Amino acid sequence: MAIAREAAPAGSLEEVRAGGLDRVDLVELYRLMLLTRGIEERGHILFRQGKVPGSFYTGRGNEAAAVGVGYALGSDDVGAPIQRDMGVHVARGTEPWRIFAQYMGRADGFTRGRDGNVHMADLQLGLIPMVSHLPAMVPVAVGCALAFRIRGQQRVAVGWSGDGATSRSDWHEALNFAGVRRLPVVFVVDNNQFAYSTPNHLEFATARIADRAHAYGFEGVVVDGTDVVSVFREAHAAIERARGGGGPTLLELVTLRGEGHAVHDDASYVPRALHDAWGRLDPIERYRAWLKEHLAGFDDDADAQVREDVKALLADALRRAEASPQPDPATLMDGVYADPEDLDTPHHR
Amino acid sequence: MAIAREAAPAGSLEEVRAGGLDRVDLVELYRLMLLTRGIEERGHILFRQGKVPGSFYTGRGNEAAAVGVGYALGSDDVGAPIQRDMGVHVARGTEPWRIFAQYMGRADGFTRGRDGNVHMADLQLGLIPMVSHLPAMVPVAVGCALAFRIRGQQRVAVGWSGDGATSRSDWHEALNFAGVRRLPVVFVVDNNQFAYSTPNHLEFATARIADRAHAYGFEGVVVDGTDVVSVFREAHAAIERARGGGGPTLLELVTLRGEGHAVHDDASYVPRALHDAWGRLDPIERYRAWLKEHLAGFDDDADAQVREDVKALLADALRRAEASPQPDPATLMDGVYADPEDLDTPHHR
Amino acid sequence: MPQKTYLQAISDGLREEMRRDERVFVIGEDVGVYGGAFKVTQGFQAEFGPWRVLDAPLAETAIVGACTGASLMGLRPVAEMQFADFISCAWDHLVTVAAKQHYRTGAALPFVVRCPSGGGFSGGPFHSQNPESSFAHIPGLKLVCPSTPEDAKGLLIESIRDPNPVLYFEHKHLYRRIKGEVPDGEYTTPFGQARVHRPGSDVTVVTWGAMVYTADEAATVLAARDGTSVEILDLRTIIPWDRDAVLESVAKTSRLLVLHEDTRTGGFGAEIAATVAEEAFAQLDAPIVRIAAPDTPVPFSPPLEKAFIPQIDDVVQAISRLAAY
Amino acid sequence: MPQKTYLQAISDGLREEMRRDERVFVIGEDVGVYGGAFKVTQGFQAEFGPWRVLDAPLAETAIVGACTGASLMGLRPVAEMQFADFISCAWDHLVTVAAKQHYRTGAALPFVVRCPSGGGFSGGPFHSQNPESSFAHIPGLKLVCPSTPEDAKGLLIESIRDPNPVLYFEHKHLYRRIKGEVPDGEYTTPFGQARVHRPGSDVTVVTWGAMVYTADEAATVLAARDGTSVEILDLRTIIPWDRDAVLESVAKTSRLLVLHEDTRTGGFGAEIAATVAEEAFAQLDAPIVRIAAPDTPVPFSPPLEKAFIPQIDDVVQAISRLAAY
Ligand SMILES: Cc1ncc(C[n+]2csc(CCOP(=O)(O)OP(=O)(O)O)c2C)c(N)n1
Ligand SMILES: Cc1ncc(C[n+]2csc(CCOP(=O)(O)OP(=O)(O)O)c2C)c(N)n1
Ligand SMILES: [Mg+2]
Ligand SMILES: [Mg+2]
Repeated sequence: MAIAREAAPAGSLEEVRAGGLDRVDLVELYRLMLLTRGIEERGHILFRQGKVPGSFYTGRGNEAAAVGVGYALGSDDVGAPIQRDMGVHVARGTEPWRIFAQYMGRADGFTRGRDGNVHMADLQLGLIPMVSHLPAMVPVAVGCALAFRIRGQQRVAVGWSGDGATSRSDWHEALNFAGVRRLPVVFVVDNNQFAYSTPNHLEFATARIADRAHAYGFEGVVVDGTDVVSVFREAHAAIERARGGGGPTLLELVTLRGEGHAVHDDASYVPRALHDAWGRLDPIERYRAWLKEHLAGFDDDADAQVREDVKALLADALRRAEASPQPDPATLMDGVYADPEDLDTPHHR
Repeated sequence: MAIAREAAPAGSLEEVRAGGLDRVDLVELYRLMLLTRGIEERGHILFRQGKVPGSFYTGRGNEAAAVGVGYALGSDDVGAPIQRDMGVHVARGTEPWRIFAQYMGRADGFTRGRDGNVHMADLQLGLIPMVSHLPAMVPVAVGCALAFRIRGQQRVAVGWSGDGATSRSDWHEALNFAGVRRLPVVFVVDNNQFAYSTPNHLEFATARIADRAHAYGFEGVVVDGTDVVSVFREAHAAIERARGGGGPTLLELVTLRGEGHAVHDDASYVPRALHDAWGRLDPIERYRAWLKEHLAGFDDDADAQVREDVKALLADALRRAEASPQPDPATLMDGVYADPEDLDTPHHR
Repeated sequence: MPQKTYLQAISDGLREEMRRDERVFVIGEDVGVYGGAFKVTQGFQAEFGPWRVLDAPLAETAIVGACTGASLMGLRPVAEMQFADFISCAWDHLVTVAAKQHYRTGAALPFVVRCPSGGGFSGGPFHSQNPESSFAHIPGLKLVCPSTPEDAKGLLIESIRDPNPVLYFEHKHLYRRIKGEVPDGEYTTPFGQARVHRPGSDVTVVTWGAMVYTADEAATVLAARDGTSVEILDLRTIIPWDRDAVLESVAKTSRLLVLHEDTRTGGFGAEIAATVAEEAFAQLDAPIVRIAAPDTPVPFSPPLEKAFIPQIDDVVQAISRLAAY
Repeated sequence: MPQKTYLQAISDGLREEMRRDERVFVIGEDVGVYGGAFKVTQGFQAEFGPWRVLDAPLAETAIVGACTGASLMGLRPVAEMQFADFISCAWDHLVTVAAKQHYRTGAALPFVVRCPSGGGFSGGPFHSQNPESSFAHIPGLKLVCPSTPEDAKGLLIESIRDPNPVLYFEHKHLYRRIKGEVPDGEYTTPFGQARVHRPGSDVTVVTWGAMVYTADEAATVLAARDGTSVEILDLRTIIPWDRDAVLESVAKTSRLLVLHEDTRTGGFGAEIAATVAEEAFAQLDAPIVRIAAPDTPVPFSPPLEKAFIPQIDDVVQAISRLAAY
């Protein structure tokens, strides 16, 4: 028995425009996706160069899903993105050079070398840094939404998790509480069909994860996560419904994880046919084709221009990041506890 | 949108017999319910006499729900009942005098004074003692079912929780895992409409808890928990389906908690009208009336006879329990760790 | 000053802070209409409304996770665990998310979790525990264990204003048994400053929570019996803890007894003893003695529970031996 | 005897025990087709089938709860945490259900949770932790921390056969770095017996896990530098721990250094120091010194992580000071 709604694919340009995306937005979405992939590709090179300590993870294949939701957030909204959601950080305006500094464990990374990878966020942009334990930030997103509700603010929180993470305790407690109190929160599941090596059918027994929304008293929507335009449309609708007092929505964004779980994983457990089928759905290729077909004037030159800009931006970001110093071991003990001045921020007032 | 199936009420005698309950069973169910209530009523008297340390809880109103499921268990099946499920212990054949000894913290209680109340079980009867933390025993029941599946045994585990406890993490992880692996386990929710003072609508946002079964890939059934015959029928069907490889079922047994959360709670937060409406559905009164109407020969005399027997049994049990010694403080440190001989039990071989 | 119970002091401190600062809100199981299992928030929902005194589902991670999120958005949540024991259900969130957040990311999380703790009334293994030692090993959390009504109020207000996650352990056995003078109105009791509960010169006893009273009665027995002069330090906060006060007192007495209600192995008493063994080795005239519960779950039945929780007699004997060493 | 890596020894011990006893099964995230994040169970599913090498959902309480239930029904589960850090997600189940079950009810729970632990390779705050100290405070659990390949195998087999819940902490940084002789076939290494890793007479170092090698290198430096003779005790199991061996060694050397990789405050080192301060006070000629990580989360960036994890130099200096006291 299916319960969740299946979202329609991207429609005509008119429909898309009516949904709130004008020409500038449409090109910007493209640029953000390129930037997202570019950051991760260059991060991977840095890793192979031995400049990134530990391991390295990317969100390849999830660019449309992440950028689409990130772009739908209002300026005062907040979100807690996860390991495949570099696109959320990028869509929100996170400075790429600081992401590279983060990867390399430098002093200018968002965690100043104290944490690595995408365990980071620019708090000033309303993003909340993730922890490893999944999906521990979903209850936090609900707490943000609770604060908005208590204060009567017209703000929305978005909490992300992977398909595997939906099996865990925190996810249930958070969705249940949000449903009971109809809090202004949107739950996004990046369903890339695997949790490390574990396929969907060993994680959950419903047809779709979005079917579970019903168990919490709200609507679930299944969206093709490789289609940035429909991701934006559904995310925008869910966020605005939450803002208007309509309570939570569960968005399941379906993709295929484009690479191994991390750099050391060749993902040989992913059936070849599955891999090939989804390979044809690369979200960037797909969107480029859509733009060329639908957006008058978006020709090869226009495309090349966007790519050049992104390339230049990244080259500059890399230079700046490489100049960032290593963290000073003398600072090791600082900041385990917050000081009263730490409350003197826009958020805390 | 409702998803769960609503079970039909108790039907005619013929239907009931076809469902596996003969005359002896029908009277036995009555006796077990009386015994259950009798144990808790006498426990309460012991408490007021100052003989029960700590606090005191009863399952008043849940007798049919507990006895009905307990009676449906096969002899090799196992279960992890909770705070309102004295009837499960009784239906399984737990000796009443040891329950009184347990209440009083005596050496012959099932936990030998180390734990109190209904935090107990006779392991020899296939029951697993609960902890306070709710619903911590549900993952344990799933683990039992996993063992049966691994060993290819035709056994079933039953895991209980309250309505409130379904909000918690453990419940979700357990049901999800059981659904994915289609384990031979039945989940029973004693929905007595309150979790301490918290009403259903502040615990969950679906129409029925049983609706949540769908989120785990199996069937949910809503049963009138004051109707012992339909509880038995549904429990029996679910248990046998699980035994046959049909996977889990979620049974929601609806009652109203007949007393406060514990002795100190006057439950003044329960709306009077609700209380009165359900007061008319006392499961024992209800079943007595049903028996008198449907079971030829079950007249006032037969009824009185059963009551007398129960009374005598309880009087004897009380005497025996009062003679049980206090635990010896010199044993305080014993048994924090199991010895190898502790594995020399039927279960562990 | 008015005399108040320990419970009343907590309730008053919380209510006053909610009146002063509308960012403060309460969340927990049955804290609303019911006023909480111990009635600390009785009448609060009527005064502050259902969104500032919020009945949560039975879900400790949802509750504490909500505190993290709401505190990040500028509110000052005060969560109630129905019993301290149930904080085990929010362990992961507290140690993984809350405790490490500021160090990693610079985000301050000003919230409080109230934890009714401790035994002595046959609560059994799951309604009697003192979980502070487990959390003391986790950098990033602050731990408060008041023993007097005055401190209970002052430390609660300080906890609410602190920019960090604070676990506030209120000992259930003191709720209605202990009365004391409590100043009216606003005041705070600073973290990390032990209170000299009883000055003395022969033996130092370091303790907190309900054991302060056990130590005090033991000291009274000893003073009367043979004039042994016992100095009792009430730590008041476990993280941060007042090393200086302990070291100073040990410098004076040269003899240290550490006393706590929780079990012995890996209890916070070990940290105190280890610190003194390292930093005041030369001043010690006797072995450092720990009195704590034995390493078992908290038993239910009165004879067992009495044998489990450190009793006045146990402390009297230990101090005597120490004084005579 | 064949030389094997620490990782291979664990894998062999587990495989052999699964062959010997069909009640033993493995459950965890990605342990099946993938063979586990560290490949300890590589090839197991092919040999033992999908129900004895079971890929679980991403749900640590479901995993450990399943161990409790299955062990109660007569099986011998061995769970794998993908990283030891994630055991925080099963904390409540372990401390509330598993640890207390036998004491309360007499039910034995023979299961093992394997926990790949420890830092040293920029795993960051959530892939580097050593959680043994937190569990050491919980009566009812046994805690194993092997440092050599031989012990890794023998202690794993002993863990599987033990009738209690055992947390088996395998240090990731030793996996492929440490090789040693490992007997073929069946043998067990008993719990509660420390191993003299290096005999000596001037200073006792008590440690476990990866720090055994740090201590050893420090001892080598000192032996060469000024002939200081360091005795290194590898505890091997934390609960139960070998008090007698520690007290005996201290009786000989009169100087004790406790060393662990985990953070200092409330770490198990405190328990060891406190015990010695109580029981061997008269034998000590110097303060008891603890070397441990500082009280912060485990930092990611190499310069910070190096400053965080105790280094050979830190140990050399501490021993020198102690020897000279
Ligand atoms: C509580 C917890 N257990 C285990 C892990 C180890 N782990 C890291 S990522 C991962 C798979 C996550 O799968 P999913 O949620 O689908 O996200 P994806 O990586 O596929 O985007 C696992 C098991 C973890 N991070 N947290
Ligand atoms: C994890 C946890 N949190 C809090 C409690 C305290 N508590 C005991 S019973 C109860 C209400 C339980 O409600 P429900 O699950 O509906 O069972 P009922 O008592 O109504 O049968 C609460 C909150 C608990 N036992 N466990
Ligand atoms: Mg995934
Ligand atoms: Mg209920």
